[in-house]
Amino acid sequence: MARKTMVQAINEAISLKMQDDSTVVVMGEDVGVDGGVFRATDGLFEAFGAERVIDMPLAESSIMGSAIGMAINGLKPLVEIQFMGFLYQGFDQLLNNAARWRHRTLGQVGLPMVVRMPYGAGVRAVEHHSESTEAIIAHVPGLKVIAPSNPADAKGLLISAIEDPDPVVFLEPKRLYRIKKEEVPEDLYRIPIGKANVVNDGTDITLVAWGGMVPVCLDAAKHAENQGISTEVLDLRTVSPFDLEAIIKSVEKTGRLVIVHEAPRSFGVGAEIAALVGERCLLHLLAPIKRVTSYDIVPPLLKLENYNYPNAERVVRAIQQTMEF
Amino acid sequence: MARKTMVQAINEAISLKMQDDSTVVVMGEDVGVDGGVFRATDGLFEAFGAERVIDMPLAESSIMGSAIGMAINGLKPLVEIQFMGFLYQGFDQLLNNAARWRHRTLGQVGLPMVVRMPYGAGVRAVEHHSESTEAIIAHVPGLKVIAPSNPADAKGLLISAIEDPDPVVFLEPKRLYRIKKEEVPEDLYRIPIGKANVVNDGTDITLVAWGGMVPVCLDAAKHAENQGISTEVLDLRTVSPFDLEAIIKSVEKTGRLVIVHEAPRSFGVGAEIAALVGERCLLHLLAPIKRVTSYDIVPPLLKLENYNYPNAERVVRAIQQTMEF
Amino acid sequence: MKSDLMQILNEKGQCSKKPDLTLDQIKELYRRMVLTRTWNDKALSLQRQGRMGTLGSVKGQEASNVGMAFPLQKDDWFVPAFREFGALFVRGVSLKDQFRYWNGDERGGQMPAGSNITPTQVIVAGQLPHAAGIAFAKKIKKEPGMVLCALGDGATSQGDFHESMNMASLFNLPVVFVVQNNGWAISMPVHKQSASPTLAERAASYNMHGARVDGNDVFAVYEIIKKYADRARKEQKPALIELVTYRLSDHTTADDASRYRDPKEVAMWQKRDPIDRLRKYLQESEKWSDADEKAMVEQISQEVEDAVTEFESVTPMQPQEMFANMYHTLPWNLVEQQKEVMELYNGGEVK
Amino acid sequence: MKSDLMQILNEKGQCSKKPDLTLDQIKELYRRMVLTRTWNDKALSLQRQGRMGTLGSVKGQEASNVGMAFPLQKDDWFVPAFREFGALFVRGVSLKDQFRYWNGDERGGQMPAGSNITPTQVIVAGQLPHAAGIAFAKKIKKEPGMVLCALGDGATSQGDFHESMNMASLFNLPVVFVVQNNGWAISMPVHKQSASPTLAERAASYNMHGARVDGNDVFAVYEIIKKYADRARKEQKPALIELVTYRLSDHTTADDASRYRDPKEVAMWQKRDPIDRLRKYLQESEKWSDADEKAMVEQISQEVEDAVTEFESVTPMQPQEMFANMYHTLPWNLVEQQKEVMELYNGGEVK
Ligand SMILES: Cc1ncc(C[n+]2csc(CCOP(=O)(O)OP(=O)(O)O)c2C)c(N)n1
Ligand SMILES: Cc1ncc(C[n+]2csc(CCOP(=O)(O)OP(=O)(O)O)c2C)c(N)n1
Ligand SMILES: [Mg+2]
Ligand SMILES: [Mg+2]
Repeated sequence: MARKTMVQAINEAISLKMQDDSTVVVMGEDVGVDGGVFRATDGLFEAFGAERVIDMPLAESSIMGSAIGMAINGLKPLVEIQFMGFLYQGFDQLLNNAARWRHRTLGQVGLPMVVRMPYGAGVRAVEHHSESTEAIIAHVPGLKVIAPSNPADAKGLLISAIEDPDPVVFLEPKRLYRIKKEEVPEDLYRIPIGKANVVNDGTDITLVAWGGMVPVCLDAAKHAENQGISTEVLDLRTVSPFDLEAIIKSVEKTGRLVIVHEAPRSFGVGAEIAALVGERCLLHLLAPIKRVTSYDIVPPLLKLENYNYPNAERVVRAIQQTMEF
Repeated sequence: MARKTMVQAINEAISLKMQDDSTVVVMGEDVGVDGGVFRATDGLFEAFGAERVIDMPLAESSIMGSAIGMAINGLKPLVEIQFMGFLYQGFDQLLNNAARWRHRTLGQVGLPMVVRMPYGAGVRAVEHHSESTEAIIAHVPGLKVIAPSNPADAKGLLISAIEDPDPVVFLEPKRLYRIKKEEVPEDLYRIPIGKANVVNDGTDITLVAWGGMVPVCLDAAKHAENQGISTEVLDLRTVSPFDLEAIIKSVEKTGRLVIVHEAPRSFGVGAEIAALVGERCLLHLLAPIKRVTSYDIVPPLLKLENYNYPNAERVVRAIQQTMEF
Repeated sequence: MKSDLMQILNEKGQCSKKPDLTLDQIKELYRRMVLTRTWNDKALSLQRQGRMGTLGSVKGQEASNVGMAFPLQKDDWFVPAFREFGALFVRGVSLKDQFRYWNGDERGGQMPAGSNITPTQVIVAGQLPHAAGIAFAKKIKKEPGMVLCALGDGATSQGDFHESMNMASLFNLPVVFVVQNNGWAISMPVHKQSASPTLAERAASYNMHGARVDGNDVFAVYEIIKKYADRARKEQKPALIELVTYRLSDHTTADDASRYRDPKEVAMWQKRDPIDRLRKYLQESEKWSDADEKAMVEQISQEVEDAVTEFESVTPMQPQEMFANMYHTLPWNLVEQQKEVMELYNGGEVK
Repeated sequence: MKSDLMQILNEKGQCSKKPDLTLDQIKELYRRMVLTRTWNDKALSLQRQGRMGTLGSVKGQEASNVGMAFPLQKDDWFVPAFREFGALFVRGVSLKDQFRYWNGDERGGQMPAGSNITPTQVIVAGQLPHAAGIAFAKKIKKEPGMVLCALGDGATSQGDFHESMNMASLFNLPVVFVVQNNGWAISMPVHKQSASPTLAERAASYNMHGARVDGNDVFAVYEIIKKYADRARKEQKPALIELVTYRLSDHTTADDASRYRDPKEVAMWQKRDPIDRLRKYLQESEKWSDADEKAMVEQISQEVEDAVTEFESVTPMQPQEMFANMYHTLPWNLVEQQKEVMELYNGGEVK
């Protein structure tokens, strides 16, 4: 085991899968010679050559669409979209074609493709570099959405995603790309899609989060525990289909739920979680479900961005309000 | 007052606004000479000429993008997207530009544009002709989403949308386009955006719907009333920002809520409504909030489509289950 | 028609050169074209009777449809849009399945196993990047064969057209893009659709070969597709072919073309009918008799009628089949929903 | 450089013909170019000190930047991408505001009232349809003037490029698309980006005029833009202009170009520096003295330093300003959220 950043873990996952399965090809803008603007594909061009690590022209729709074509014809494309803000140039192909191919062919042809992209805040750049629009993708039947929260999960989940027979959108919280190194097993291991992970045990209240918000919740949980509130933190890992069973199990225990996400609140993923828990655990709820999220605005540029994204302080406040209800 | 179908009412709204305001221009595929594939723009080309009723090349991204340019430079473009399934070719421009222009220019330049499109089931056509993805648009800060449920509302809401200083997505339930004629006032009148309409008074349970599902709910309400269940039906009219106050008012009265939508359930608009009501009316709820929706699948072609969309039977079933909770 | 249009078989049924086809092949082309029209007419008539969903007719485009698919080989892929049933039939799709598909039964949209045909693509130009990707995979896997991608004139306006052309050329992909320029994209005539006077000349700006042929002349269509398909297979080079043809019918059964186009234009194109001219050629040059004609027409009519009977007697889909192919393994939400549907409609009818 | 490249001022500072500019105008061009580079260098140095956000440098593109904006008139619009600060300064944007913008203060992104400049567009090629639409509105409203739309070589691969070109030509819109072909789109050299050997020749397939000039020669840039801007104003005709220039720096401060390009290429282009050659021209043909140079450089440095001081002393934005311009009238959810932010951060600092 070596200590690795999340980007390094991702790089390792890709590299191992490319060695393991010759049908895996990497494609996207600047993924080849440059190794990706975040270096997630560093060294792969040298190791696997230009036919398996493809520097594509600057055109997201045809990147997505040609990946579909490759998957139709037996490859497993691993697409990098440079930032989630640029996904929407290629969204029509994702929504109207990638998501529907298995259905359209009546199960004859599934598309084992993965679309990776950094999402959320974390670089001090201009507009469109901090987006978190997983709710939009999650609403598309036929897709899966994953968002890891630490290096070891990123590796295991990415390997599972590449091996998954259906299209997976893999959201990488760029704020965690290099924030710290953690132990990452060396081998080719999988973390199951659709299963949540209890990252902090607790009995008074449940926090549900994924990707970049998990550390914020862990931080908030510490503060809450200092105040005597035993806080369970559930890392969803998979945003769609999310692990409803694990959420219900925890809420049945705690009776209280706060959902934390980096995306705007309205019509976000938190709403679906709240709606289902409300539907299925109404009588267990000791307080209304709260959502701590970004606001319903364009993600601010760097000067104001920290006022927009959930932080431990806001999560603790929501925990307190829920406890006091 | 004359009796009109919804398409005729829409046509009248556009025509009146074009007479009233010379900056209104209509643009889209087949909207000119042909009068639109549903005839919503019938006669406008003859009345207002090729410079105000523009037959655009088959390219949704530049239709949306050039409408933005027109709005920047003082026009009020009224874009027709032929079917909601084809919106996503132009979605990047809607999400990354139209929705953000006022914000990006710090309030200097708002975009008074409307993007109309037929949505939902109702034509016996191939794939991509029955989509209902309002949740995706509603999640985009900076946009508004409207879906009328009858001819008179369609006219009044469309006039309000055209006059609105911000970009509005106007969803027309194609299943109601010609289903019946109703009284439509002749003049240029407005129905306010963001306000719901109680279309059936009741005290036992609240149904919330919009667009094509309102008649289904009215039908279900009749059945329920025959069974002695007094059912309030709220027609949202505006999907985003929706009239939370009206929903809460009704739920505080009835204590029970069923949300009905034509879109797939998961991560749909119903989730946001349920989440907010759960958050703000928890103690008023006598039963869990139910959602009656399409399933999380690709809209089926005509043979199976009626099994997918909510019908009165399914709504009545949900009403009963809620009453019996 | 523009003089720069390659033509072999003219409207009078005369050939400027001997086509590079055996008599049997020519008869087969003819049979396929008549079959396509017969199927098409039948589908339209079923639609009028409420026995078929909304449908786009290929009438007038039979030479383009059949001629483009004829030169394809086993390893080749065919990537259609939605107005190519004639080509699908050549590639082995059954008449019955196309009836089912257009009547809203998903099962009819499934292409025969191993046929290397992608499903009907309704998103205009959406199929172009798929074709490029399939060709890319061929190249990466060093597979033989090429990819033929069909599109309409309207599709050339879409961003996906541009991106795919650029990509195909940059990576030298074995893909041939074939535009059926039928003059119209619903109500938009091609001169209002495309700023380039011909569509074929778009090829130059991608450093690609382009060609423009009479799309109602099946010999010309066959020859040009064969030439560029061979080139793609051998040299891994893409190309853009424009087939100049005409949509004789409305855009679909939901359309009324009399609102936007001059009947004189339609009449003019009727004289250029692809089937009539091939029949004349056969009659005049190949001793095709009235009896031959009659026998063939009867056989085809029977084939189509049989397909109708077959298609109308298939077991209806079960409601729960809506869910079956959303994922390899259904997630919990779909499992629940499928269960609900089975409870609701178990054997019964939806209201 | 390719021989088909229009050039007036060569790398040695010699002119092939007298530029159609007064001496004062030439000096102003020179001053603007030096100002652009000075601002640029300052911004990069602030970035290294953590006093500036991620930023793309225009170093090497000053002639293109300044030359494209110089011929614009009051009624004209300028629709930029993101690597045109030099042009923005010419059109009246303040040095201070650009500092603010790139340091993540939205207020700096607001263009001066009435300047007819659209905000920085980060979505590659996203601005092209806007430019077409602004030009369309001009045409509909019968307004004078034209629209100049800037883009990079990478942007030509996007669907929005194609769709906008087609549309501009079909409707005869008064818009000129100017590609700063700086050789690279992050790590992609233009020959891997575009299948057409030159970008200007793409114009032909849209039945549009195209031109290709030395983008490091401010006289050529000025002349070609002036010519096509005049034509657009008078004849309502679009055009596509390629300015062949070079990105001397990394793509942005977050990039490391040494990973993907040969330092020899950079060195070669350094010899073609647009500022050096104009200085040589001024010195040799227009009696520009060392003292003139020194005075100008000092004045510019002072101007830039003043802008830094000013930009660093503006009142910070208040958190609640995040909401202010989402809609003309804030809906209830934003009113609530704004209130929450005011409660949370009222005067205080975010943790
Ligand atoms: C992206 C998209 N936009 C709009 C439509 C609606 N539509 C269906 S066919 C068509 C015209 C297509 O014209 P063309 O490509 O020439 O093909 P043809 O119908 O003539 O075969 C349009 C606009 C669509 N299917 N997809
Ligand atoms: C739609 C989209 N995709 C990707 C990016 C990321 N990106 C920013 S600049 C750039 C390269 C642009 O190249 P070019 O158009 O030549 O402009 P230059 O940077 O050379 O000025 C890329 C890929 C983006 N901003 N927008
Ligand atoms: Mg056509
Ligand atoms: Mg560039």
